[in-house]
Amino acid sequence: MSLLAILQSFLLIAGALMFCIGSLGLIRFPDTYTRIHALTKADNLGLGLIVLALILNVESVALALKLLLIWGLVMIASALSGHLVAWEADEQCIPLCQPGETERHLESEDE
Amino acid sequence: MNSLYSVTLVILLISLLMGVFRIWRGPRMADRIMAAQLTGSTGVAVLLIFAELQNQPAARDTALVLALLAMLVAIAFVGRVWGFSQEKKDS
Amino acid sequence: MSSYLIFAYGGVGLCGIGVFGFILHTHLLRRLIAFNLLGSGTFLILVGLSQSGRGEADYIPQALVLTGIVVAVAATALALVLIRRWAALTQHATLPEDQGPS
Amino acid sequence: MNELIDLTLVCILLGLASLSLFTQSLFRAVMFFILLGLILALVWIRLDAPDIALAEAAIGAGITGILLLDALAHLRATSNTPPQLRQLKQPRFWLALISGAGVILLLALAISEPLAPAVALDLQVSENLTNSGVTHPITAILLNFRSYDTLLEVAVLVLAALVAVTLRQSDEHPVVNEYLPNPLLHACLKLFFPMIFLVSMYLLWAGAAQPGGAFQAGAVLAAAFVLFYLVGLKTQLAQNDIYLKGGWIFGLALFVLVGSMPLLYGQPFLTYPDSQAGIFILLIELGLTLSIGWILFSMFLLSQSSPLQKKDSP
Repeated sequence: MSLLAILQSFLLIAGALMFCIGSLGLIRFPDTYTRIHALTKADNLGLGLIVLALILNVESVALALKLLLIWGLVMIASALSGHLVAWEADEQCIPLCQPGETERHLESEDE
Repeated sequence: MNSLYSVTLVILLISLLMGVFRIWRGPRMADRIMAAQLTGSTGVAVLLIFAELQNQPAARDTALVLALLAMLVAIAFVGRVWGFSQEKKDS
Repeated sequence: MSSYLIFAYGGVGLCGIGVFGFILHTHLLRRLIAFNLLGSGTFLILVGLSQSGRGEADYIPQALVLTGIVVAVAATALALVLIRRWAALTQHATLPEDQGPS
Repeated sequence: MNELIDLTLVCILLGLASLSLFTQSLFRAVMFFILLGLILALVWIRLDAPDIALAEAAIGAGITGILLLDALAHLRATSNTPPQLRQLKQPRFWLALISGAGVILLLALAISEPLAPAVALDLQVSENLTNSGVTHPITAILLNFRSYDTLLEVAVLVLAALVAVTLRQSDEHPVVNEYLPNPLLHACLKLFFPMIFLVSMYLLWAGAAQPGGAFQAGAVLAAAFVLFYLVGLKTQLAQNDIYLKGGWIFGLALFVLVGSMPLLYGQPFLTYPDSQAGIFILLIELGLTLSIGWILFSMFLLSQSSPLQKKDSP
């Protein structure tokens, strides 16, 4: 196994695990504001590591640029939607989670 | 190499399932939208892996389209659904 | 079992769920979702079945399904226009025969 | 390993379908349905159908999701029907269960024995591909071998838009476009609009040789128009009936016009001369892309013009 392949497998697994950690954060964090944090980290770093791994064995520069473009677009999109959610949540005065409070005390909003 | 891609895929699919759980659980609509955004990005990653695994270059184009349109749902939600339901609550 | 056939059976499942939901629900938006599930299931069966016999990509059903998807989204949009007009006129999102004796 | 991934995808697909139908909240149902579109795009790639995956990604993640979310916001003001699953004793439930199970049983029986195709259509396609003007088989089928189908399909789309416009309410309820006053959103969208248009044109151009084409490009274009509208940018063009309807007819008219050009040389309708078929197809596809994008967008717009008016006395 060459050094390149080892690096690539490390990046791939790390990226996928980053996505997992992001989803885990989305499940474990107590309120809307903290969950935004989990969302954007997973998008940026998870997809970024996977794209880096894939770039290592592309055959043309154009393909590498396309992969980087996809990464950049996802990054902007997730940052933007995170910002929009935070902005609107602030506008509507959604309360922050107090210490000791778990999310179970919140009733579902849309039922 | 292929088995490595498969392992990555399995981890990504697990992450996707966790996103589905958050959409199911809520509790706020904003949490559901954020979970949908995360599953969208996971979908982009899965498509990129598929492109390598199946030697299907067009999967990258699909990922590009998905990346471009992923935020549409969030914008529509913030602009339409959320404000609307708040209005209803106030009245 | 080839992977094409697995997806064809998945399409069968989608069709069944779609029909079940379409009859069970009275809310028109849910019926529209069920209708779309039925459509997606049909598309999956069409492509999956024809490819499982050949073992490779079959372009003719794919072209058919591509047309079908675009027509399906136009139908969905038209249905939403109708549903919203109906809701604006009657203040209900269900059909009169489903509204019960009240 | 491959079968395992396929099975997992099918399980997620069926799970999401059930969730989107049987969850109690309508908003959740719509979210699951949007997610189902995403999973379907993955499934189409697994099925070696990247053309359909492209269309599904553009339509499932873009247009359908927004249409449903927007309708949902308006329908919230209607009388809320009670959750359906509590009425399990109703005859409706048993009818639905029997029908659903019957459909699954019949279809599973039907596909358990594969049918041998009577005509080897795929051989005919690959034999004639060199004369079609494009190298991608699906584009050749849609715009050369079976162009009648595509022509009539666009006619169906125009028809749907015409029905929608007759349902439009009178001008006393002008379209109120809520405006999102967020500076970051507008800055980002200035970057995204040209990108979406560029990708749309790329898909159109790529359709000649690789997956892509008028339908996918049109769906992406429609998403761009909707995005334009959602952030409150100028849509004066869409308020004017001449531009609105002209945009629908444009693709169809161009198709008929280009298709009837061979008539001048004594050739049948919609047969392109082999040497110039590529240019003919590109021209038609450009018209189709613009028209499909415009029709899908105006369907969204027309559903907007039916605001829920609160009656004082029911």
